[in-house]
Amino acid sequence: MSETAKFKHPNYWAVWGLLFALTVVEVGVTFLPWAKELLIILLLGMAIWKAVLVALYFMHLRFEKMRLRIFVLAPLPLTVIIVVAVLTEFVW
Amino acid sequence: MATTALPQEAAHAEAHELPFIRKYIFSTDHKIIGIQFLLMSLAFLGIGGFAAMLIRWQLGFPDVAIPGATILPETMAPGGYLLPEFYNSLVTMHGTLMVFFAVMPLLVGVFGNFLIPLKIGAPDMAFPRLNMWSFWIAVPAGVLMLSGFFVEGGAAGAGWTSYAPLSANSEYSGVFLGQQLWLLSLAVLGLSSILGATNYITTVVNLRAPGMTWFRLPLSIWALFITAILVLLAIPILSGAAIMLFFDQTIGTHFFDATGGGQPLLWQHLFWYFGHPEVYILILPGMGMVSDIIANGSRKPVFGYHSMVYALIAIAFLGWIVWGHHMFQSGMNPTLGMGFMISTMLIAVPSAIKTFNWMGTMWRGSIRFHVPMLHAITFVAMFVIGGLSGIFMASAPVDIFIHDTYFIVAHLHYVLFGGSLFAIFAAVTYWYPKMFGRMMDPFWGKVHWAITAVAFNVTFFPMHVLGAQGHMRRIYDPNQYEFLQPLQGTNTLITIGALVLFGAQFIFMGNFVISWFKGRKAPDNPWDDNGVEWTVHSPPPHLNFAETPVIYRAAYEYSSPLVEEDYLPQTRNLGSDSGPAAKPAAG
Amino acid sequence: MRHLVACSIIGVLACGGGEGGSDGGDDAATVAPLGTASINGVVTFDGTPPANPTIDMADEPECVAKYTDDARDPIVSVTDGMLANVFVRVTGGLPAGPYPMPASPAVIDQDGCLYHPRVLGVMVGQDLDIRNSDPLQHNIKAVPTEQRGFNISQPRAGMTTTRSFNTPEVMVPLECSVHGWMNAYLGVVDHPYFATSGADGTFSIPGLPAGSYTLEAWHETLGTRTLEVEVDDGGSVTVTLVFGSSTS
Amino acid sequence: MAHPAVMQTPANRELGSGVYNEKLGIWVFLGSEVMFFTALIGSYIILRFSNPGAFAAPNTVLNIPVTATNTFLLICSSVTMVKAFAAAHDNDMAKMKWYLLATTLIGASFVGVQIYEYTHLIHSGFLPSGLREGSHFAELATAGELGLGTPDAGVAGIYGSTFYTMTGFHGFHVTVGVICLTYVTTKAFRGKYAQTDHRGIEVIGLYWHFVDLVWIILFTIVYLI
Amino acid sequence: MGSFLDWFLPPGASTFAADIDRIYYAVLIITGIAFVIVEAGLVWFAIKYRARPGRKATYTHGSMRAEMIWTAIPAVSVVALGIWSGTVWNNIKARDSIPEGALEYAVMVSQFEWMFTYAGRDGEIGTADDFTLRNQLHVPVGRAVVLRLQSEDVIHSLFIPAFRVKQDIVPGMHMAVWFEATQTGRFEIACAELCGNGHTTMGAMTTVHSTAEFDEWVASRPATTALR
Repeated sequence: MSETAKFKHPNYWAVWGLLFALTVVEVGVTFLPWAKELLIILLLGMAIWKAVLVALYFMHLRFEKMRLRIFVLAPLPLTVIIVVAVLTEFVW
Repeated sequence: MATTALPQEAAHAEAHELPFIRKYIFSTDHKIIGIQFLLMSLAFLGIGGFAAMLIRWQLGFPDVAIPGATILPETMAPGGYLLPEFYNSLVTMHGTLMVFFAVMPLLVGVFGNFLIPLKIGAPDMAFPRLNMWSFWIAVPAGVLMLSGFFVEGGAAGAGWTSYAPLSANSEYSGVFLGQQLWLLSLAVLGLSSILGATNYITTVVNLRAPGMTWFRLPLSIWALFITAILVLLAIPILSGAAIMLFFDQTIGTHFFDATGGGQPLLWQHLFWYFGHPEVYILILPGMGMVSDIIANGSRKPVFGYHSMVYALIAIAFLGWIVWGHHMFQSGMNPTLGMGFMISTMLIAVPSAIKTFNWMGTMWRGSIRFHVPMLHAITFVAMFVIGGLSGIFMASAPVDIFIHDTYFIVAHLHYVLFGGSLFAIFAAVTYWYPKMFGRMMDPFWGKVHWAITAVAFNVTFFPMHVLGAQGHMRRIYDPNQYEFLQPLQGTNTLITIGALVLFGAQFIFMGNFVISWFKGRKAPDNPWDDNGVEWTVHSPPPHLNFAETPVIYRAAYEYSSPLVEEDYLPQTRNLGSDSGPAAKPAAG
Repeated sequence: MRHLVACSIIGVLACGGGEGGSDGGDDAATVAPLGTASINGVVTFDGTPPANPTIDMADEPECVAKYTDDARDPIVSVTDGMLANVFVRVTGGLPAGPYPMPASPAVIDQDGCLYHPRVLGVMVGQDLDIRNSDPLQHNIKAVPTEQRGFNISQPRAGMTTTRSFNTPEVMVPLECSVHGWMNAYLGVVDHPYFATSGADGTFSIPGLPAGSYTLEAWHETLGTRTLEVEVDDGGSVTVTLVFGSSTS
Repeated sequence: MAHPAVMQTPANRELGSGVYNEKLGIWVFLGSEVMFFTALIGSYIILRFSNPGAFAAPNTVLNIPVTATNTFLLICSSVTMVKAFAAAHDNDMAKMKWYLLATTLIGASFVGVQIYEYTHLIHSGFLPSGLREGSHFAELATAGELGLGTPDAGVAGIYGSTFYTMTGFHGFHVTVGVICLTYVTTKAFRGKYAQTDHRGIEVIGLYWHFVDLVWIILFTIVYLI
Repeated sequence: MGSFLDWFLPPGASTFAADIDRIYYAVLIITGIAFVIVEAGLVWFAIKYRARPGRKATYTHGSMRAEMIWTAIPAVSVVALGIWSGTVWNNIKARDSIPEGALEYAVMVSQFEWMFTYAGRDGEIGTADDFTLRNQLHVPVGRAVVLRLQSEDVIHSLFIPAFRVKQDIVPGMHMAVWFEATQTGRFEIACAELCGNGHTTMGAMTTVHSTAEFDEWVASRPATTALR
């Protein structure tokens, strides 16, 4: 019997193409004379988008049971708590 | 769907004909590994305790040379008098050894390993070889830590919290190699703990026996499971911070060095973001195991099992949002302090629930005062004092006065010694028969308990008073301050108490060692316990269970009206029981 | 020895630097004096010496008690024209070593919350005895640049701690972190041909072989002086070094 | 893989999580990896906010074209990895082997490029402790061409510290991944995997994609912002 | 020698003492009650419910009502305590809590000395008539003073027990701590954060003068910078 869960494989090459395109755009925008804040938001947005793509399709979280997804995403709030809390030291 | 999740270990098949070295040294058997952790961490407990004795002597009898200490080199104690730098190293190493190499492995390493598979009805851990590694990585970590004493400049001397920049720049402390060894050791130990935690979590989630639903798990397993999650997520923060500090010392980075654009406070934030969950890593397993033992000793189901579980979870969660209460006076943003104060106060609630539920468990019970029970009751009594004294420093204004005084020292020892260590004594005496197949001597057990309980309070209760008088912690010679000179008598009393306390532990050690060889042979279920581990032989055979046990009921069915005797094992099938729940509740 | 053990335990970690101990010293100690010539000299100060600042010692009554009037920091200590605390050493013309090791260890004392002497020569590998004559804690911190320093404390009166250096370095500053004003300077030299001018400004460098040498004199605030000297066996020359507020 | 001696479990023992141990284990372990990188990346974010002047403008010190290539490499290795897994899943063992080999080689070349990048940076004076006195970058800094808050090389220390620590530990993770991949690949070529059992490939795959994911974040916040 | 059960704080000498001590004693009473209840309960249960032949333990899984009670009571009391403490905390430590016209001091801390720089006659820091004293802090009674703290090397902590003042001093950060002495006399200053070999020697002395006496004392000081 197979150990790994059964699911229909998505078109990985398409995901790869999207990742590639996003990278190109990311590098591209850094050369634009736009406001730093705007650039940062754009770049972070695209970075998170890429990260989510990798997690959902390459790590096929998209096809996992909900309980595993919850388990995997559990630590993420902790990563935010410390950074935000300490930032308050300097931001105000 | 998967039907076999058991360790695929060729070793297991022919375990009986394994050579000694594979069976007892590089063993993959969770029981052996648990015992290995037990022996290692008891050794470190002794070393840490000895360091404490030196510290106490300096404070109790500042003008008397330490007997026999003249054998120490002149870089430590010329003429038998400790040097301030060696005193700092002792303070640092006492804290570090006790927290990371004694209490933590005793609770997580020993009982996590020994109890989890046995109590959930699994033949072994999910990753037995990984399990072996987690022990054999911890050993070199300990060696690295101790080697600090033998290098030039001495062992780390910036306190177990190693606040930068004192810890980051050897020019300030005179300690260089020692400080780096300290950091390396913790990074290595961190890897060991993470491997262990991965193992525990996978095992508890995946390998529970049929019918062992989440809410049939004994509280000890609940506690160890939640602790494993804390270890898994907290330790990496320390590893990261330790590596950064190590680079600050070795390759000249500037993370915690204000002159290079770094932030000394960043170290404190990272350290305590790890450190507060760590505090709960050091107490939760104790709470869990004490719950088991109190229920057994009282012959009653645990009072409010579900709220006990939720309290554990609540404490574990709160542990992540209260770290700032260690930093009220550190110059941290005071507004941030407000938030931390409220969240800290809230911890009192789940702690209170647990305490009263323990009392509720004893209420209208039929209490058997076997040695583990005595230690367990003492645990509750002492933990309460530690918890209540915590409320003082949780209030930021009061903390202004008592922060970094002996009030804190008293508090943390009531939790770590009065709490964790009494829980450890209870657990060791309770599961000793299952570990070694022999009973520990009850008489000497009671003697050890009595002396320890009294000496402990003589040692640490007066520390509250020192703190209330403003006696700073980690000072080499309080008599430098006029306002502390009247407290010398109290300090001397504390030292005497500490010496007795230390001496009493030799009774325990003797009992431990002698019973191992000469103790009365232990029956399978000496305490009339319901747990799965008591259904197998003591000590359990390799792979624990002839065939997988099936669980029919909750963990604490003592004095159930369904049966004559006052206990009802989880695996016992009464005719009335519906067949085995096919699958455990989803993880 | 413990050090070596530790090194083997640690393996990867560099154990270099530090140890000092008495290594290097042992073999040198067996070497006989190279010669019988000697350089004697006197250091004078012309002009009016700058006033030495007073020390705010009020918080250390035990030390204040050792002074009749305000304690002053003897940066430039001149008694009737003679300048003390000048470190003189041979910098050129010496034959190759090994050189004899001074028989007795160099001694520096902490008394009245000041270092005595303030300026001291030590040969590489020679023991340096640091003594505490004050009934309070001193913290001795050597901050060299060429080698690893030390940072040790002496909580009790009468304590003596021995350290040594393994690399020539002129000068190694010595500080007390408890008493910020306490400063001393160690001239660490790889030969025994050095001296420090005393209160009367005199100094003497004996045991030299015949030859012509370069002398260098160092003062913590007044800079350095160099001069050429020639001596023959058994003979001795007397030199005069002049420091001053005007010249520099 | 499964040893007869431990097959004596009744069929009614089922996995609490629904996924097999190794897979659950690697996910749990990745949880701790997340926290580890939180310590490093979090410190970077905090230090950057507290000391904005210490960080050079993009494309002045760090070479974006080179690292963009590196990003591309890592994305490619990720897709070949997942294709290898899919191939194993669809019982196309030949394809699986070659995809694995490709992944290993691309991963190794990522490490190679990073080593090249490091040597180049260090050569021109960008060190973990700051900008080397008199080096190329130090001159640029004093000329005010690095966009530093102050044209003071020393202040740039924290920049080098965070850069080398973060990218260094990511590189370390990649290296470990490559080593594991080499092991898995050789196993694959020795025909040790089957459609019924290719956990090893899925497990190393999850780790590999995580490392890729971390780099995606690092590339953006370290190089581009 | 203080009695082993002397839980009272040393006499306070600043405006903070009253507020802080009030909370301290409140907590002492609350926790004292809880302490007695639990410990007495444990002993009582241990005796009353000890195993005796022919008695079986009562089979019960708990009581929702009881648990509600011992959840609610602690929750309410600690939250109340938290809010009360919060207001006091803000008066003492909030960044805008420093009163107008407080007398300024510049304090430079290093291993293992306190260098207090006084504003001098003109009451202004950074002017020619400033003077610096080692390990001696002189303040007027009944006037708010603010210490601007800076550390040269490691983290130290300014601790004046009688004033209920404690503030870590982190290198690279500018700390400020303020207080108002309520009585004249001499009060010790300690370093409360492990700062190295000489940590224990890092004591200093506060002398609180009457206003007139203080002005006189300041006027008598020559403008000097103490040697360090």
